[in-house]
Amino acid sequence: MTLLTIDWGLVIEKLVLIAIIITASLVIAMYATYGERKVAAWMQDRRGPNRAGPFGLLQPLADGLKLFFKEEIIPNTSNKLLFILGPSLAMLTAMMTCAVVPWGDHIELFDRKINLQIADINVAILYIFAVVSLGVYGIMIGGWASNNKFSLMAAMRGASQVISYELPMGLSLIALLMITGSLSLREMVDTQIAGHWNILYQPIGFLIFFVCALAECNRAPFDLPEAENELNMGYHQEYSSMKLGFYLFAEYINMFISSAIMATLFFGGYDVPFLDESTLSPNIAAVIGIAAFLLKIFIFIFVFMWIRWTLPRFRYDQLMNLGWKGLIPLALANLIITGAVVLYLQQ
Amino acid sequence: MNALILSAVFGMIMMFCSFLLKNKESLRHIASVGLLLLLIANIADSYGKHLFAIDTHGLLAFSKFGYLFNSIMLASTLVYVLVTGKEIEKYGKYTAEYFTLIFFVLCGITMLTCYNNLLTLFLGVEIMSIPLYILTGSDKRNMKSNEAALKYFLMGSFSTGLMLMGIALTYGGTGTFSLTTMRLSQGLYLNVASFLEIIGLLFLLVSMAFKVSAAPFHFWTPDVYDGAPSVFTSFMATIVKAAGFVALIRLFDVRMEATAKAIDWQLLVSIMIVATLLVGNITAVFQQSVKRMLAYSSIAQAGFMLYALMSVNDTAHEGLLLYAAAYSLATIGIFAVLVKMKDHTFEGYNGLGKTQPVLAATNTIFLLSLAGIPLTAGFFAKYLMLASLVKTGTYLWLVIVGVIFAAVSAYYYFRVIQAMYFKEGNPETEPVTSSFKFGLVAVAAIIVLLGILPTAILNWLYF
Amino acid sequence: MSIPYFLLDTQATGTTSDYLPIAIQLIFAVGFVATMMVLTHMFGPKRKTKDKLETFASGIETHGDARQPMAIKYFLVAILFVLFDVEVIFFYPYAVNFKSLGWTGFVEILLFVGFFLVGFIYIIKRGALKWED
Amino acid sequence: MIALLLILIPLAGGLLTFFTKSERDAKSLSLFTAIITLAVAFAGVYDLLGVEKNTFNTSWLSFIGARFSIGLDGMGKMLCLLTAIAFPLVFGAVYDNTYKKAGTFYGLMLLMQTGLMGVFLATDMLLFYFFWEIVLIPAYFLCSGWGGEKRIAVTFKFFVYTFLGSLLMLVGILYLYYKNPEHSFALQSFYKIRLSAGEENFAFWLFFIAFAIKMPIFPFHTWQPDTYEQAPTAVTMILSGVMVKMGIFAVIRWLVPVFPNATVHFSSLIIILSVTGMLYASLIAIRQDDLKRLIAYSSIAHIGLMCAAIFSNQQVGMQGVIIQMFNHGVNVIGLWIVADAIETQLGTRKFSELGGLAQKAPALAVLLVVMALANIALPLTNAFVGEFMMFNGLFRYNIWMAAISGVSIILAAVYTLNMIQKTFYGNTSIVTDGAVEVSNGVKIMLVILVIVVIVLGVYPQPMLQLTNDAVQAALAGLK
Amino acid sequence: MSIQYYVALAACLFCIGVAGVLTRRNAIIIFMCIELMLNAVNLMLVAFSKMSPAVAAVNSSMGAAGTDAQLFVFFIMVVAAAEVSVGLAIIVMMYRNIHSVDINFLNRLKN
Repeated sequence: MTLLTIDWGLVIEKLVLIAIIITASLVIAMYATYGERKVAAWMQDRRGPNRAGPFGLLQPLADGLKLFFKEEIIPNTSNKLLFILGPSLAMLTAMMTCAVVPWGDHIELFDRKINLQIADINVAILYIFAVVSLGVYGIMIGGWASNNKFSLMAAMRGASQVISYELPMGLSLIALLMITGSLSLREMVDTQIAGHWNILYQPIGFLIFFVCALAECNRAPFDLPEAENELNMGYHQEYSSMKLGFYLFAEYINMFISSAIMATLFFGGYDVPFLDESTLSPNIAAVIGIAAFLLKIFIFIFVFMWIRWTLPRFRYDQLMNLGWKGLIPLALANLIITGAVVLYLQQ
Repeated sequence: MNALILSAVFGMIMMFCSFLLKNKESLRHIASVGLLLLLIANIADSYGKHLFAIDTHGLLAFSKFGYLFNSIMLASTLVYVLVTGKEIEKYGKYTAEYFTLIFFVLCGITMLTCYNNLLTLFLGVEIMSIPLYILTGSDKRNMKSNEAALKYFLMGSFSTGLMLMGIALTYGGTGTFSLTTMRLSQGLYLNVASFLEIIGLLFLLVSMAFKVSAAPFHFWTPDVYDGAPSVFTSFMATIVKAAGFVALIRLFDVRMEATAKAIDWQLLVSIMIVATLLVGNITAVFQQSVKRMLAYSSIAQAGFMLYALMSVNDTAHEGLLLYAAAYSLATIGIFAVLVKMKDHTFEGYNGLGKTQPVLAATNTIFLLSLAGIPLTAGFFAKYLMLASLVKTGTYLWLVIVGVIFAAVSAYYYFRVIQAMYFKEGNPETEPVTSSFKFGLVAVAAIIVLLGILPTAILNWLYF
Repeated sequence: MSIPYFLLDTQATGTTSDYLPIAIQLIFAVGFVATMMVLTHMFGPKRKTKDKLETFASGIETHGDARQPMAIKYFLVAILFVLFDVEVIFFYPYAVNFKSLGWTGFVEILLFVGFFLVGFIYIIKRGALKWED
Repeated sequence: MIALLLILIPLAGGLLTFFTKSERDAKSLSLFTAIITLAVAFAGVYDLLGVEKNTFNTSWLSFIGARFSIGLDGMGKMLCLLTAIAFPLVFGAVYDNTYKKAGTFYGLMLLMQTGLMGVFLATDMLLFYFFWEIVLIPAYFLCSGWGGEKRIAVTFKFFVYTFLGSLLMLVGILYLYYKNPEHSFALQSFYKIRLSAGEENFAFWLFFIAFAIKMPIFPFHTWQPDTYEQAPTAVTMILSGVMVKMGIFAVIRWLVPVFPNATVHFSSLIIILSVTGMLYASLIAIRQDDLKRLIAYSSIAHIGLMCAAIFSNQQVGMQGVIIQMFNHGVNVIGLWIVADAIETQLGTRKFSELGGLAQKAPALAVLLVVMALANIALPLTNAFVGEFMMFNGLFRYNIWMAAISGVSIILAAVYTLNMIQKTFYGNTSIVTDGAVEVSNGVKIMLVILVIVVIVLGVYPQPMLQLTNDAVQAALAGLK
Repeated sequence: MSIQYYVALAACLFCIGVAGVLTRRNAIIIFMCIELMLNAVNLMLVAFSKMSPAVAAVNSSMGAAGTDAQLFVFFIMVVAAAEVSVGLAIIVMMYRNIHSVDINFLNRLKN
């Protein structure tokens, strides 16, 4: 049995890594909610949360605890099993995506070379797509299980939106893949470290990807599934307690992860420009890399929030038209042009 | 290759015609012209004039047999559209789409006649089947059509699953999808891998038996043929079914001999033949509706086409070609008359000989052809099928079983003739135009011509 | 007939070990979610009333079951997604091998894009994506 | 050339007749065609244009190996002549009858003649099969379309019987074809096939069942009385006068020479069947109350004798059969003409309702008596020659069989005379009270027949010469 | 891991699918079972393409690429997608007419 001959050191190493990364992403997601409110307040010239702790820094913790200890209500007419499954699935998929993101180069500890990536698989991009597409089940199951017309409506909208934007998202990456020739995120970062950031080659691809990422996370201006003034609260309106918490949390984790992916794909990942990492010791280089990576991520998260509090919400038909009739042809055109140009230059 | 690509292209053209043209009549004309061009292109192909030079990497292998079969199928479809095209316009507003789907079905068929790889076999079967599911359900408001579509779809995709399993196992056993490579490599590990391959081939046989509705995998056929709009049943029961047999015989060509040491294909097929003939003929005898009778008769006819698989030789190939032509043309003709009838029971035909002599006369020729009476194409078709088996010198009892059932089949075919000519009645028909009559007469003439001088047409197509 | 092939052991396996961390993470995530669910269930107060357990409809009475046929549009979008997504999948192997395939591959992918567009234009023309009605 | 004409003339005439509008046109056109055919047939039979004109051979189905080859030989000449004579006679006899859709009726009749001619002319097995089946289709439509009340079911029975039989024959043909080293369907090539005993016995039955159904031989005869009764008389005349001869003809031409050993092997069985059939049919005929059924059963009896005589494998018997084929055709047509004349006039065929016709229609009575006597093969009638020779052959084969079949002759005399007595003599019934003499047309036809009957009865020599070579060919394999 | 685990798993999935198709009466569930069958085949094909000795032998002797089965899987996915779209459309159409997806309703056709 191959399982018995396993390298247990590796397992422990990975376990630690996973624990760290997941905890980190949970914490970041928590503070993203704080950040969101602060940014909103800043944009609207308010103060935002400032009571709990210094600058209200303990606010997300308080929110979390409140949700945790709230009464949990499962409506009578709902489907109990699916009602619980929905948010669990949403959370699960959110937590699974980060497995293939390279957070930094390797560090050397206890004579081990530790890759700062949970799983370096050669089809990382496909893996991300696979897991992200599962996210739609969380929405759909939750909305359907609630047996509430608003929830169901919101879930249908959400599902349609998510799957519609998955197409241009997939297409936009193809042009990128044509340049890098690999589906592995690690290799992609390596090429960017050696050469230039992909954003220079693929500005349109990035734009499409970014728009789609917004839509995938159900962020404004594409937050149709949660449009309060049309649908009360959205697909999770029957939820309470930690189940609601999971849905909300998943959204912020998704935001974090998509920022990370964008940074990886288009902005060099943990690459620090104009810095030759090979002159530094690996551990220091790794720390600098992680810091750079997190910085890029935070910038993206900020952009997400910025957009949310700046742009009005799309109408549903506008949303669908943008996705199908705007982004898909654009992505295709991008693909063809990129291909032609690359081949021409190659000659 | 010409036909394969052009049929897809014409399909797309038809697709967009639905926006450009609102006139249903002109859609039909475009489709007819398209089919004619397709036919010409295919004949040109068989004369060595290839419009497309594409390296298929051994996925497709073109042969005279394939071309000829394509020609026959395309010609039959042309005839079908010319004779019954008008009826297609009755089901909803998506006339152009129906023609599109028909073109796509043809694309699948042309692929089935030249596949040389299990991948192309699978694709051909699916390209052929999926549009048919839609066509079956095209009468959206009709419950029967809905249910037929669902049943056909479930059965069809189930058989697809079986087929894929068969392909996977064959692949595991032989290490390749390519029929050519299989043939070349069979000596290498036949002794070891044959087990997987044989299970795989069995799965393939079963799934194709579903497609061609050979017993005991026929049970969906009557319901589906009955429920589908008659005009599409006509297409399904003829051209599509014949294509299934071509696909099968191509497979048997390559693999039967190679695996014959391990499994007695002939025995298997012979059981299938007997079951198919038995079920098809005996049940057809008890039907009250002509349409249902035709459904069962199509099962029975499938039984005859299976003879080609018993004896994979030249005569079987020729016979299958002729059978496909004879059976398709005759059935298309019968359905063309059927859709004009208000009452689809046998009684509904009473006295047709008086009120619509042309319809009745041509219908008689079609029925005689199906029954395999000399002077019609059906005779040579049956003749060659039986001859191919006699040629092998084995399973002679099966030939006798075949002719006994051929005699039984005369019973239900002649019931229609009796109703038309010898019973009193005043059948109600939809208005019949003279061009429709002309079409029927032309089809009947082809059938008789094929029945007297089959070589005249076949040679012309062939050489 | 000798032993069927699939009972024999085989050549070197693929890169299954690469996926092991993912499995660990999955276990981890499932454990986390389940624990949280159980804990919150245990800690939360349980004072259920009839009103609480009813579905929420902004304060008015709820009318019937929510599981009624929805607009066909959503369904259509789902189906179209499935179709086009599968077409998109085909780009991936091409994209990875794009440079080695050269111009021939490019022409072929142009054809493929052509087919893609034919279907795409068709559904737009047919009004499958019309939401403004 | 002649041979081709014999097929083409009725075919063309038949197709033309389909499109005639009026009944008169149809009748005259068909009669005209039939007479032309007769003239051509005479030319062929007496080799007026030279022997080489009697055959025709061209390529037909190259991929199967069948050729369109036809030819007039001795036995063929005789039966072609019978066919050619029968049709004008029938057309003449029913000239006064009216048929709905006359064009179709006469057209189908002529097509049937085409098929019959083809069967008797074909020297290629597949072509033979073709014509064999082609005869069936017009016959089916004629009987179903213009027959009696129960026509549909009865005709269908007839059709399925014969169709099944011929399909079995088709299997046999295929079997022989692939056993034939020359891979040809030609008659001469078939004669050369040598099969093992098992193969021969197997294939023999495939053919024999087809022929036995057509003849018909007990126990394959059940379609026959019903069909004869229900079919329109004009068709019945052809069916019994000419069509059943197809079976006997085929046995002599295609069965006996191709399967000599099987013929010998099964001869006793078949003779027993035939003789049983004869007795059975004769006994039933005695019990009949219906004129048509009586003639039908008598026909079965006669055919049984012919079949038995063939399988006695004696030259004299065989020759007798060939002559008797012609003679029986002539006689039975005569009987049918009488039966039809009675039925059209009186509307009934039941003996119980008839009687005393001799007073009302003396000419008819005389003619019928002559025909009836010919039917029981009285000396000086044509049938005597044939029956005598057949009995001779049978006697040489097995004395007991001959004796038993001799009984059927006596029975034939019983029912025939009984029929004459009940119809023509005795008191007139309500039905026959108003009877009058038959039309001149019928009379002329009957007179012609009677002349033929007597001439051939007195001077059968030309017939015997004509058939000699056929018998030699048939028996060649046996020795 | 050796190939028999994959093959056995695929065979199990396939059998579950077949059993489901044959015993269940809900059209959607039947449909899902069919999809299960297809995916079982996908699994089997991929396993064979990587690990079947026959495949290896052909590849070494014929110089063919060993990825053909993986390619095949792509095509199966495409076809499955096409079938899904058509099949669901048919099921929806039927649901709209008879408000049920129970295939026992289909027996109506027999009469």
